Amino acid sequence: MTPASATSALEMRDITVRFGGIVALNGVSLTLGAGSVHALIGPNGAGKTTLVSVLSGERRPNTGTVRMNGTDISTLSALRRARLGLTRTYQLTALFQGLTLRENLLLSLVARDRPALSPADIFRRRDRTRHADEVEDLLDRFALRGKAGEKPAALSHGDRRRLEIAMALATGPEVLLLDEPLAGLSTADAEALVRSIEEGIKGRIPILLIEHDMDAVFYLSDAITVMVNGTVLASGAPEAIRASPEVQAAYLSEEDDF
Amino acid sequence: MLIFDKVSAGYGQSPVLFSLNLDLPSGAVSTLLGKNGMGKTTTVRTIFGLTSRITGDIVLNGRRINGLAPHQIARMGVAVVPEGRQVFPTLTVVENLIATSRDETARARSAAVQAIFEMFPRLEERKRSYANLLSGGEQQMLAIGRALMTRPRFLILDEATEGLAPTIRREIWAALRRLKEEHYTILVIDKSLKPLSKLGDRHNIIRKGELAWSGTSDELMRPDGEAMRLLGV
Amino acid sequence: MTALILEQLLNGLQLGVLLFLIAAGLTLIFGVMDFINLSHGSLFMLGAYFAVLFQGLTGSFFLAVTLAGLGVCVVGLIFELLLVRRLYHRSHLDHVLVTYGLILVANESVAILWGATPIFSGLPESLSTLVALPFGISYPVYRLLVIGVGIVVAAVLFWLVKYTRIGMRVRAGATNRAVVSVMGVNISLLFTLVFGFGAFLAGLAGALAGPLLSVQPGMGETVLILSFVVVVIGGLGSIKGALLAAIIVGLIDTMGRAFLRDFLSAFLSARVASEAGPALASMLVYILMALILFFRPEGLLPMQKRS
Amino acid sequence: ETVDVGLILSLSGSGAVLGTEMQKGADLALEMSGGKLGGLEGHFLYEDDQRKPDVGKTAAEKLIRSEKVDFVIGPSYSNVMMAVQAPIVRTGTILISPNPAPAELAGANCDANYFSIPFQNDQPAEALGLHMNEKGIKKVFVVVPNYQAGKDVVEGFKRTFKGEIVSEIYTPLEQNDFSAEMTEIKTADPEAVLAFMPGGLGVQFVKQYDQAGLKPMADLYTVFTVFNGVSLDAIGAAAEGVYSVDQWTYDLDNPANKEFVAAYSTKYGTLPSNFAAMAFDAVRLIDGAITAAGGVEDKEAVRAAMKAASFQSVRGDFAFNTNQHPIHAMYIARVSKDEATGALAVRNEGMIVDKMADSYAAECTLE
Amino acid sequence: MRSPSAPALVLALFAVGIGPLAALLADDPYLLSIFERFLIFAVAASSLNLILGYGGMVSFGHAVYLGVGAYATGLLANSGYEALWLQVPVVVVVSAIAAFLIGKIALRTTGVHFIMITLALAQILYYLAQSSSAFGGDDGMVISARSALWPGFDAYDPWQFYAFVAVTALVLLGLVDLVARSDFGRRLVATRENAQRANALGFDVTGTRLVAFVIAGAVCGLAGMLLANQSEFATPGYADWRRSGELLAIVILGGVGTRSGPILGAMVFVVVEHYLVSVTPHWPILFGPLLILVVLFFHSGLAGLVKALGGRFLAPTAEDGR
Ligand SMILES: Nc1ncnc2c1ncn2[C@@H]1O[C@H](COP(=O)(O)OP(=O)(O)OP(=O)(O)O)[C@@H](O)[C@H]1O
Ligand SMILES: Nc1ncnc2c1ncn2[C@@H]1O[C@H](COP(=O)(O)OP(=O)(O)OP(=O)(O)O)[C@@H](O)[C@H]1O
Ligand SMILES: [Mg+2]
Ligand SMILES: [Mg+2]
Repeated sequence: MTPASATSALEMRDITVRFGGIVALNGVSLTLGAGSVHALIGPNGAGKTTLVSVLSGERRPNTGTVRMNGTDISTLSALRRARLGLTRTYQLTALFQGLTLRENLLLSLVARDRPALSPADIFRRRDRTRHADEVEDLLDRFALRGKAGEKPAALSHGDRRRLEIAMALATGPEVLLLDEPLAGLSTADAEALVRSIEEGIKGRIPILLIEHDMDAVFYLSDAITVMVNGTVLASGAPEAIRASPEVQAAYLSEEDDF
Repeated sequence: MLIFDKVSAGYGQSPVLFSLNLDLPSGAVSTLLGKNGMGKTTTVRTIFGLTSRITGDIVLNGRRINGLAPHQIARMGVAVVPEGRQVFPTLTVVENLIATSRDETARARSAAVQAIFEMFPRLEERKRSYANLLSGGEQQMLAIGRALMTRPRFLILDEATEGLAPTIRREIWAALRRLKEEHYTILVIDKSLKPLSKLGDRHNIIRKGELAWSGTSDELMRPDGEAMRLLGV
Repeated sequence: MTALILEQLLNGLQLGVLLFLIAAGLTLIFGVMDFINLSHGSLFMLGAYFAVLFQGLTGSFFLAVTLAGLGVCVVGLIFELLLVRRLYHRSHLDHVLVTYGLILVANESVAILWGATPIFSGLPESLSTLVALPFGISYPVYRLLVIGVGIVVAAVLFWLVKYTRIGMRVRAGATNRAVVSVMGVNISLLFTLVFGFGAFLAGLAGALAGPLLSVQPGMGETVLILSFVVVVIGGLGSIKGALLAAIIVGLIDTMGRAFLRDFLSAFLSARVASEAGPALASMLVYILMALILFFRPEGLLPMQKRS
Repeated sequence: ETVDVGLILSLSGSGAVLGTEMQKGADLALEMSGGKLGGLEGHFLYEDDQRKPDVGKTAAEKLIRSEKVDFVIGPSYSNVMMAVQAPIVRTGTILISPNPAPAELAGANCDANYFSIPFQNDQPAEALGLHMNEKGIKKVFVVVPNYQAGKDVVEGFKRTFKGEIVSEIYTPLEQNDFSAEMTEIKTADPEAVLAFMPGGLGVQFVKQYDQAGLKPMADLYTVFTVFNGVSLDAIGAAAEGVYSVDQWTYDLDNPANKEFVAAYSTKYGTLPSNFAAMAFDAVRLIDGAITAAGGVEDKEAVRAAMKAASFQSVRGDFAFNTNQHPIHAMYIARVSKDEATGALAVRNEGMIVDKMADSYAAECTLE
Repeated sequence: MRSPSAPALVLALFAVGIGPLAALLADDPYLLSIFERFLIFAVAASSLNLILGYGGMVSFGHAVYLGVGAYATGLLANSGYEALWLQVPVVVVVSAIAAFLIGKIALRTTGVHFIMITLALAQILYYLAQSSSAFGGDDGMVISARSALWPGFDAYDPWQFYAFVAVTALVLLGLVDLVARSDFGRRLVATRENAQRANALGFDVTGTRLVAFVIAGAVCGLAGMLLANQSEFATPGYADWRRSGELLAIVILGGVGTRSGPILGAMVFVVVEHYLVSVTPHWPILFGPLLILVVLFFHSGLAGLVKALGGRFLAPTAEDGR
């Protein structure tokens, strides 16, 4: 084990993804330190979501390796990585549409036990009882109680986004990949989520945070990487990034300065 | 331009809007604010008759539009950037733009497409891509472009800046300002208050399906005013 | 031998184009509008019956074929207005059951009106001749006509779906009706018209196939399955794909029937070959479909790949 | 006292072509005898098997257990026959086949309660072989569907035919287009073609044979493919000149047949098909047997009377072999216009063989 | 909550009990064989419902296991192995293997492609049976003896045979219900609702689907064994696509993903097959509109209808069971 990997939760080397002629990621390397919040920012279409899909195993890169806690997981399927506790959220929410909120959360809690396919489960019914209390707990924490019996289709957009995050957190992740968790949340809810990440998770679980809300990014992150057009433009401590004129030009700029 | 007169509406039997009154003046930028799940999107859907409207009247340019089909309302010059993008996944970028274009000649259409590409150069680079393969932000740009292609006089943007990078967001606000100068009527739903306060003429906050507050930009931004409290900031 | 192979290739092509013609309306309604229309086969059957009816009334074959197409179009429009439009937003399974119900009604109505047994559908003299082609092949004029019509239909459909605004709107409407209508498109009217056009194509195919096949109740069902095979292995919504798939299916089927037995007897005993040959020939289309979907789960030329 | 006859026929779906013909023939027979069978009140119970063996089996149980019929006539197709034969005959009920007569039931599995009215399946093809030998036809091309009955036809033909079979083709059962086969026939250039294409397949095959311009090149000989009424109406002029081998034709010269054809034409407005004729004969067989046995109570007597075949068959001479399949004449027939009506009809061209017995009777252990 | 299982049980017992009752009242043991068919189709349909309703896998080739089960039974019986204790494991293994192979290939695809590939694979087996002269080809195969349970059991006695079918069907229906409502069943539903998310949660989507597919295949194979016994016949027609279509129709008509749907659907199907048919030969013209009306007005089929009629107690839906 190299010294670097001893402290790194997730380490990606030289990742390239091509879609036909489009090069979405071009030799990206990045290290997510254990227990740190590492923000990944960049213009639209820079390849951030694609990188998350590569890490989660949902997309095979053309080249590159991924190591998690020191072991090479490049060849593992998305399923195997999920069972190692590598959890992601989806930018375009991915919920169980036909099931109630309560069911959605329950299934996420079940996933925390990383259940394998077992013959016993074919005849057994205990998920529901085992996690009953925690489901209620989650409903309260994410202010979804009023809608517990509804299906996702009957939620407002913001509520759906909250459910998305809640489901990811419920799985008891080892490493968390958050793809624009604040998008769609009202200011108040966004602040609440930032606070709960800061208090509840930060420092315990390593997080790769993709976000266009710069206030949140600078508030939460320990390190920032800026990507443009599939390549890493800059990487470093938040203050350094904020000061970099290159980054300023490519990405940052005051929104209300129009 | 658009008036909600005691409109109650919702999904199926359960109402979400309760006797909502709204007045969106012509040629101005109005906003609709509120926490998640308060009924902003439902209001937009109700304009097009996509919810079950229970009572009240909606008046557009002096004409009652209750009961008209969505496409009839759209043809009166209303366009929307729907929440959650909802681009047409099986169409390419260009096709997404052309499909609902209101221009009748091919030349006019390609000119209009070109104008959109100037606004969002990123889209031009992806113009032959199917829309579901675009990144989140690219889809959002496409949704805005698509709405503009219908040559609206009244533009509704429901969280149109979600997922966009700061630079693009600034472009959009700038574009809206230009439209405002051309006397478009605009309704914006968004969560970034600063740009809204620079752009908007009149702000409305809804809470649990009712109009809870309405005022000017200055009133909105007053640090411990009623508005801030309602928004939970 | 070359002449034989060439003629069999021509047969395969001809069968392929005929299959495409039959599948054309289905590609439109299923592939583009995303509505599973099992009653497509019934519309095809009605086309054959209407052609017989109109030929009796008008005495002109071409007029009868056109009228049959239009007649089926009207039937299709009625279906759409009464039933189908209530189902677009429902699941595929609901489509399946309702249109299965329509099959039952259509077959039985035809059986009541025309009897349960095959009826006569013939060709005018001028079309029942043979033409001499190069390599000493003489080929029925009518089959060449079918090839011609099939290619024209393919071209029209391709243009319609891919390049016209109507085509784009229909494709858009198939995935998100609400947004299309909010953009100012009268999508229900559009869908009605397109469904009617799909029915027209089914009717046309039935009218043209009548003189080759046995015109009887239920004649649409075997054809229906083959049409679905063609549409699916071509790639949903892709006209080019459907045409390609139809021709491949036509060729494979014809070549399998023509040469598989001889081919097998090169390796196997004559007895086994003559057992296995025909068995394999009838499975060939399905084996082909299974293979194509196994290696290319989205079909040959999908409209788009899923991300 | 009444006589209950159950008829299991294919009355809906693709099999209805034959089933409805048989229904017409049977109905006519009962009507002509004034609703009586052997002097007793005759009562028909129709069951539709939809050409599905399991549906046929359930229908059979209903007729035997619930309706307790005295006789069953049916079914229309051999796949259903295989499923219903054993359950019916083992209860002692008499089963009469109006059409399918698979080899198994004529040989090893023959049964005292099972009678086949029309033939044993292989017979027409066997007779055709004889006919071709006689005419000196040497090169024959054979096309049949790829299933048991198709294979039986080929076997039967080979049993008697002495010339060369240039090619034998088995086509899938659900086939719409025969152009590949037509090309093969053209290339093989045979003197004659033997085709067995039942039901809708026959309509397609004969039409496409004509369209491919093959009729002048090679004579088309068929078995179970073209028949009067629906089949010829659907094929039209394309059928003209096609040969068929049958145990019966509508123009056979005997009083029973004349009476049948006249009554049938009056009632239904078309010439009868051989399926109608066989169903007619089946009812007549029951009628004759009850008369001879003096009622239906004594099953043994009824069976004996049936075996004696004491009725006027539309075929003229008619007798049962030991395996209760017919010994009868086979004819060569050809499609041409009926002088009286102008309609196309399968018309007799002469007898091929008289008193023909089937090839499986020896395997049957019945006395 | 364990109570919801009671109503389903009630319905199943009712389904099994109604046959003998009707036969006794009408003094007509033949009625039993209609109810046998009903039970057999209920089992086949409920196995399809497991993958279709709970797993979202629209198999258009499910009848193939009816065929596999029937032929396996027939071949055993005709070679002298009539003992049930021998036939059952063979049928289960053979149809499970068939389902495993078909599933392994078909599960690479989803949606309409899955429909078509299951159809294709089933058709291949269908043609295999149809052209195999060893099994009787298209004419089918007569089965010389029904399964033997124990000495003294008379499989040809209507009452005893009905009892055999009824008990087997009850066990199988219960089994399918148990699986559908187990923890496994709940994960199966998750894969139906969003495979991507289910995978990301660490549920083995492909494995879960395959297991469900194999269970459904084996249960349907046993239905095929019953069908073979009942009709004493095996025919390629059992595996025909039309038969698969009928099974689909039964499930959709009854209510996809509902616990009682397949039973209600099979009941209507058999009633139509036997009674409507005797009312008029043009029965489809009545049955077709019935299907259409049910779909248009009752979102979850007959189960939905029963529920709408206030029979919520009798026909709890899948959701209720959770
Ligand atoms: N499956 C695909 N096929 C083709 N192109 C793709 C595919 N997926 C993504 N792309 C393209 O790759 C580029 C990177 O996409 P990605 O979603 O990673 O961007 P992103 O950085 O997450 O952007 P955003 O901030 O807008 O979400 C985009 O230009 C997109 O159009
Ligand atoms: N399809 C639906 N069926 C039933 N209820 C719905 C449906 N869509 C929304 N609702 C409910 O209506 C209420 C208002 O939703 P709406 O989408 O209008 O909120 P919003 O103000 O736009 O919120 P957000 O900021 O999260 O987008 C919410 O309580 C939501 O749960
Ligand atoms: Mg992204
Ligand atoms: Mg909203």
